[in-house]
Amino acid sequence: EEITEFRIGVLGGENAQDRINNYQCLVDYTSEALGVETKVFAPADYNGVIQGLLGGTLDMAWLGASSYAATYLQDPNAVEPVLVKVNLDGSIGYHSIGFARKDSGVTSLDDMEGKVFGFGDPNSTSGYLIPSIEIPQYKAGITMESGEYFGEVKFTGGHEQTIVAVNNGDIDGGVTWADGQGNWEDGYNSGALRRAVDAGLVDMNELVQIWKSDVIPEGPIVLRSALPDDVKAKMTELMDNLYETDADCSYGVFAGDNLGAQPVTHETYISIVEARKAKIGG
Amino acid sequence: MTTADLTLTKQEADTLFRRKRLMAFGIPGVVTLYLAYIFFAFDLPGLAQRANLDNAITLASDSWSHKVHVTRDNRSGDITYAVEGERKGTYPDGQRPAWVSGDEVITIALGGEHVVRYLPDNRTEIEIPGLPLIDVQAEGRKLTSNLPQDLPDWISASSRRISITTPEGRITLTGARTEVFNYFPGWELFWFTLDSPYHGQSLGTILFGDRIDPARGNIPGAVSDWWNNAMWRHKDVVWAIGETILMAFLGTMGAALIALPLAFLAAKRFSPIMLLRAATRRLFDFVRGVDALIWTVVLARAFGPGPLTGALAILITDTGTFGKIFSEALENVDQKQIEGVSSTGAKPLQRYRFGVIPQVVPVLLAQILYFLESNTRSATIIGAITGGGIGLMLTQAIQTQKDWEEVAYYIMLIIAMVMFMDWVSGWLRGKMIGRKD
Amino acid sequence: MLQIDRLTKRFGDKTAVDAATISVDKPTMIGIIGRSGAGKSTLLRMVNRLSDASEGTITFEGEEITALRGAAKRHWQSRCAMIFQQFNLVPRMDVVSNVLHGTLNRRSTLSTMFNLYPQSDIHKAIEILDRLGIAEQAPKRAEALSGGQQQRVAIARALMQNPKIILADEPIASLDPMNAQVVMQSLRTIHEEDGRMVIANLHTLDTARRYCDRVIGMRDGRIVFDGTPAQLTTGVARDIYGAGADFSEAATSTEIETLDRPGVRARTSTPEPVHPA
Amino acid sequence: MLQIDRLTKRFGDKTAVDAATISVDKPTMIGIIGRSGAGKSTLLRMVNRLSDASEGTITFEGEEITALRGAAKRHWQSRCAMIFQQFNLVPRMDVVSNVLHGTLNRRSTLSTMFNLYPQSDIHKAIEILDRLGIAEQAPKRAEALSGGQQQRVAIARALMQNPKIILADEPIASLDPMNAQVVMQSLRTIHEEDGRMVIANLHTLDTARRYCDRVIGMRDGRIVFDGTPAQLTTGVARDIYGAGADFSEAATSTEIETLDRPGVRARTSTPEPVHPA
Amino acid sequence: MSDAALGSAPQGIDTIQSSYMAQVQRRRLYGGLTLLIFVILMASGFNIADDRNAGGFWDGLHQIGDYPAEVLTEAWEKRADLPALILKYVPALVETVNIAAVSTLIGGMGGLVLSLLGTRGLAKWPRLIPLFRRISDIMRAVPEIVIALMLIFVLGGGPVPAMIAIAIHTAGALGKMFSEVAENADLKPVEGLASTGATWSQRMVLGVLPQVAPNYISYALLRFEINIRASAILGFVGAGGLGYELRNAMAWGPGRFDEAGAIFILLFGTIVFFDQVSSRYRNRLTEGQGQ
Ligand SMILES: Nc1ncnc2c1ncn2[C@@H]1O[C@H](COP(=O)(O)OP(=O)(O)OP(=O)(O)O)[C@@H](O)[C@H]1O
Ligand SMILES: Nc1ncnc2c1ncn2[C@@H]1O[C@H](COP(=O)(O)OP(=O)(O)OP(=O)(O)O)[C@@H](O)[C@H]1O
Ligand SMILES: [Mg+2]
Ligand SMILES: [Mg+2]
Repeated sequence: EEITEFRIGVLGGENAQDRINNYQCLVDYTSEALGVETKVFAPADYNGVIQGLLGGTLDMAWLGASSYAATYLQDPNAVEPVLVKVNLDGSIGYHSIGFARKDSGVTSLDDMEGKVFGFGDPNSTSGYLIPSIEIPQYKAGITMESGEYFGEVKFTGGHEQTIVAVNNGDIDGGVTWADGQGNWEDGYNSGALRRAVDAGLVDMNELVQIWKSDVIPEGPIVLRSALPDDVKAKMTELMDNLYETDADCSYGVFAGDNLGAQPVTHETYISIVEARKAKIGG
Repeated sequence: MTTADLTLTKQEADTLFRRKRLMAFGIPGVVTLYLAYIFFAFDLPGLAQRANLDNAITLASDSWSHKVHVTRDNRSGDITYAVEGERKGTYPDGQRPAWVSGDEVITIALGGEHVVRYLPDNRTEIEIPGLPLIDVQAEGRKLTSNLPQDLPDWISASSRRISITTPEGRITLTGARTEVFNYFPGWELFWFTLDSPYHGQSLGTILFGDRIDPARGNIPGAVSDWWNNAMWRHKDVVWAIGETILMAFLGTMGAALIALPLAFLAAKRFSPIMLLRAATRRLFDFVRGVDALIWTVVLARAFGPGPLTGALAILITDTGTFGKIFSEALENVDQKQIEGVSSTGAKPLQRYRFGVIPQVVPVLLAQILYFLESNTRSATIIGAITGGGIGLMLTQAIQTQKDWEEVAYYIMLIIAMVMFMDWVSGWLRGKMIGRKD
Repeated sequence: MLQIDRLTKRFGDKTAVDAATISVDKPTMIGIIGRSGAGKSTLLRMVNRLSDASEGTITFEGEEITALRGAAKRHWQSRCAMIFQQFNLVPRMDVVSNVLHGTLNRRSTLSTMFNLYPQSDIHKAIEILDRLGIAEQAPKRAEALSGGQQQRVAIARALMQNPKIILADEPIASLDPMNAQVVMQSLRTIHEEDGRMVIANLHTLDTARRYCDRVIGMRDGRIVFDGTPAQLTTGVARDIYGAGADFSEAATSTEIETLDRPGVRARTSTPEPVHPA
Repeated sequence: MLQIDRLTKRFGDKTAVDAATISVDKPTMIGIIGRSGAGKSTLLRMVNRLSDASEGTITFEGEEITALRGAAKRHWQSRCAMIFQQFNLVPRMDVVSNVLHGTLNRRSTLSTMFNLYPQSDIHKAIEILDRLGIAEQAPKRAEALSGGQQQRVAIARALMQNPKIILADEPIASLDPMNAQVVMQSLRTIHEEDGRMVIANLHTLDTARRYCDRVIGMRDGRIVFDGTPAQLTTGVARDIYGAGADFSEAATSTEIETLDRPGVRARTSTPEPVHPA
Repeated sequence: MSDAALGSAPQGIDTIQSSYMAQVQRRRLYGGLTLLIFVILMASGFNIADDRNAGGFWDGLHQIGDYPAEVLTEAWEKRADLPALILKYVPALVETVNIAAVSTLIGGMGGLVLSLLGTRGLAKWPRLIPLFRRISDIMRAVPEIVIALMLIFVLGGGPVPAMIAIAIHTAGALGKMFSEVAENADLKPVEGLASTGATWSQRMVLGVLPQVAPNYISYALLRFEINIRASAILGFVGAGGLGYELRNAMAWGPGRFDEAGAIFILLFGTIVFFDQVSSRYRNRLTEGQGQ
């Protein structure tokens, strides 16, 4: 079986066009390695990539853990995880961070009772899945149903939208992702908050952290299972060595400082899959 | 008329006017009530409170200006200069903006007597007219400064972070880094990024001057650098607009081609079989009712993201719409012409060709061209869902809220694109309908 | 050559044409008169096979026309041209194309779909137009022509069919007297020079008298008169039109001499109000 | 009381009214005659201030009408009612409302929008309609009325304005002779009983002669005659109409005796064709 | 007799024949070229779109049914819950319909004003006609999504940004359609009112509106139909209502496909319902009027 082109999907929501630009170097490497034309697609949301992988119109993507779980639950044989990004400190995890405006007087989840709480994308691990499971464990009586503990629970659509909505006061508190390294006032070393700070969008003096999740495993780089074995092998090797070959490219592709990728298997995500299954069904 | 009759007529007129008044007050009354209900249902009072005027101002001012970041990494001491703080806008090594000077002490003149100095050992001095010299020392995560207790609201300070916003620029300090943003009007790097040899060259020099880059001719070089501009991504933008128009064009024309024969099946005049007619009509109603939004979602699974999916979504919905419009037009054709052609012994297809088509073509063309323009707008939105075209670029740029000048640029392009398509469709309409057969 | 035998047409309860019998043995110019609703149009439409007869037969040179189906029926239509009161041209197409529609029955569907006609046909069409005095209008759209010119285009289309019979359903009812005269004259000339049979529905007595060799009167679907113009006295006309003693022949006239065209005078003495721009 | 002084109106190159000077010192019934395009309508429209004069002045009781702007102009219009050839009613509204439009100048937009006319006005409107003999039509839509009735509604609207002057621009040109007579009679009665000035454009000599105290003749924008009906001889009329020796007064007549309404006859002799459905 | 204009000698028949033949050839050439260009545009357009799409047209064709099948199967399995789910999303539906209704109302009023000010013969300030026409052109040209997204940034999410965005577009679109109707309005009643000293607004309300109202309402209903779709689609990109719920339900994937199914049904039903109702009313409004 031959392939005529190789299609990479980029998770939406984070200025996909920029990301497509950042992926240009990867496109060149891939074309060279596989000898076929390589294209990058950036659907408008996470679900777009998931549908692409399921429908066989995308060959590779870097998913979030929950998005991987969603794909797996819809078709266990659609994709296989191959690699995971390694952070600067060697870890392969990050955190979901709950935050609010300082002047709202909210300092912890206790103050959020009756207030408006915002998730990001329903397929996001840190923006929905993990907090929706862990926040109710914070104390008895918290549920994620609108109108029970929180006055209202909304989906803003993505990490950026959550940050802006909290900053604007549209919602009283929300969750987003951060690596949990570095300082709060910088918006941590990497993550959505850091990007917002860098963009001059928010002033961390005006925000407070109200909650932080356990460590969440980074999402896997997945390949479509139906791909020929040699293609899978070549791509795995290419991604594995990207940091060594071209650190700048690796920065762009993995959206920040990193130490490249390491192999990963489905076992790493079993708990997430179970969590998603319990939470959403499937 | 007798007096009694007249009185009666007067009474009738009074009643008439009472009824008319009731109507005149009733309709606006119902509308007002409805709007009042909406006022609360949409929570307008709350909205007025939440509305963020600052955002509007940021939006407005940022859309015609850009900022240059001067960043000191407090751990390494490295200083970077970057337009919009982006990697691709970073000044190459050894270059920096003209308003920065000094080696040991980096002096940043923001203009209007506002000066920031990066001193060695992570110290920073800020001079702002009307305030005493501000002195900040960064150590680990902590900041020590000589700022007084009560601060104007344009300065926000804590022991970990200080942020100063003035009309001349913005300064933020944290333990890890110190950053100055200097604002300038205009869209910087619109033509060439800093790494292009053509950056800062005048048009005259590029067109007529000596070869700037020895490896390439000036004009092809400049065009290629502009086309590949990483900041403004003209290539992607042009492709995106092309994709959007393509979606509209393919969708509209494809729908028209499919709908025309089906419309004959749905028109009472041309389709004697009632069942077939009803089935075709229900089909039209169904594909129209499902709506482009849902079609986009359904098709995205089968065809993946991209312009084809969007085009097909438009095609399917408009097949329904066109089918309905076309079959109505077919039912209204003038029988005389058909009869005239039939009376010569013309075959059925010839009857359609000469008796029907010349009559309906103007109506159909006008509709198709009208939809071409309106579908350009739909394609912008559908692109934002299915992942293609200028619509996606716009939504992404707005949602990440980084560069409002990019947003402004896309908006201008979209409006220009729609108006262009409006003009094209009007022009074609004039050309084709003004022409015979 | 043409036999119409007990031809009947019913629309529901209504009998539009009631057992009409006509026999014509040589090419003649026949006028059918009768008031509105008498069944004149229906009769002509059955002869052209635009509508089917309920009962009775039409026979032409031994062939039973009423029995024809499909291609044979269309072939008959091509030999039996029809001219309508409202011209029934394709207004958006040019004059020559309209005339060329007269050849549709002879040409293959495919070539006509793309408007491809042989050059000889095109030249012939223009010659016919010239014969009718409107060759200069050839490239114009039909809708750009005056009523009289349009009717002549319709006649040209009919001639293009090279028919044995020309049926004309009130060909001059939409025309002013000047144009009416030109059109009737053309039909007469065609009849005389080409020897074609012409059957024309006419709503005015004097036109029928002046141009026709034979006049048929219809009333309520039945043929109530069939004879020469000379036999058509005012008394007979009164019967045909079912009019009382107040019937005046002038009321049905379209002759120029007797008609003071009201529209024209009304127009000059009743100008459209002029609105400021 | 009304002075028109060298009043001129130009449309581009064309001078529609050329230095017209008229002086009226007491309420009179004036007829203006002249052939189509003579400038009659334009003159009246300037007096009502529907269009602006290019030059010259109109003065009424010492006030310069041509200089009025905005509300003052609208107030003048309310004192100087106008009746049009095509009635210019609001066809979809009922008759009483149309009559009440005569009070618009006195009422605010908002109150008229909500139909808040005072009851006294409504009753007054009915009385006026009664005076004109059409009170029964009060609740009907204006478009449902015959032409003559519509014109009387227009007169009622004019009376509702309680104007000093009534201008009538060919008020009977669209009417049949019977209705024309009723309408002219009404105008005459209003003039006589209420003492209002009436200026009417008329396109027929005999009407002007019969109903007016004074006749003004216009030709090519200029006033070429101004005198009593008696002074208006056939020779003078020929000059006004610029007609040759073949000019016959009857050609301009609308009197019942001489006019055989052509439209009616034309309709019966040219029936609509019946098309099969 | 000859119809040739006086003074110009009648053309010979040969000249007419050859000039007509030349015209026929030219027309065939242009017709052929137009057709060729169209075919090329369609074919190459399709190829480009196919090429730039992740999945190919021919590969994907047989998969069209996959997604709806998954959704419908699950919805069918859980059909017992369906009525409850539909009920659950009725408030979102009401919001979507409300957005469409309010924006049609407000946009209609805007369009009314724009059309009266931008129509020759009616305009209060005839010199400003081009200005008002430009304004309505621009309002019409801006896609709703542009305004909606910017307003979401300033006002926060919810129905109001969508409502304003759709209202602006509606005002522009109706402004154009309304003024086409108003252009054909009979000016006689307006002049009649002017002669009584009526103000501009009185002339418009009493003289023009009664004439154009049936057509205006008919166009407004058509717009309402379009706006329901627009409001659903804007919800999908962040402006509340049924679109927002649909996007989430779809994102959940299997397990919540019954919700997606319920929303599909609701949306489809609503669109078809208003479509039928409005087309019935529109026919009734415009019937009996001349074309
Ligand atoms: N398609 C039809 N369906 C029902 N009735 C029809 C149809 N065509 C004609 N008729 C009726 O048949 C009768 C004869 O109509 P026809 O048109 O033949 O009369 P005509 O003599 O041509 O009158 P006119 O002078 O009005 O054209 C009329 O009463 C007409 O209403
Ligand atoms: N708005 C206008 N623009 C240009 N020319 C006009 C305008 N109104 C009137 N005219 C011209 O001015 C001249 C006088 O017109 P006016 O309508 O006053 O004539 P009239 O005597 O009322 O004729 P009629 O009997 O036709 O009503 C005519 O030649 C007319 O064409
Ligand atoms: Mg007939
Ligand atoms: Mg006039």
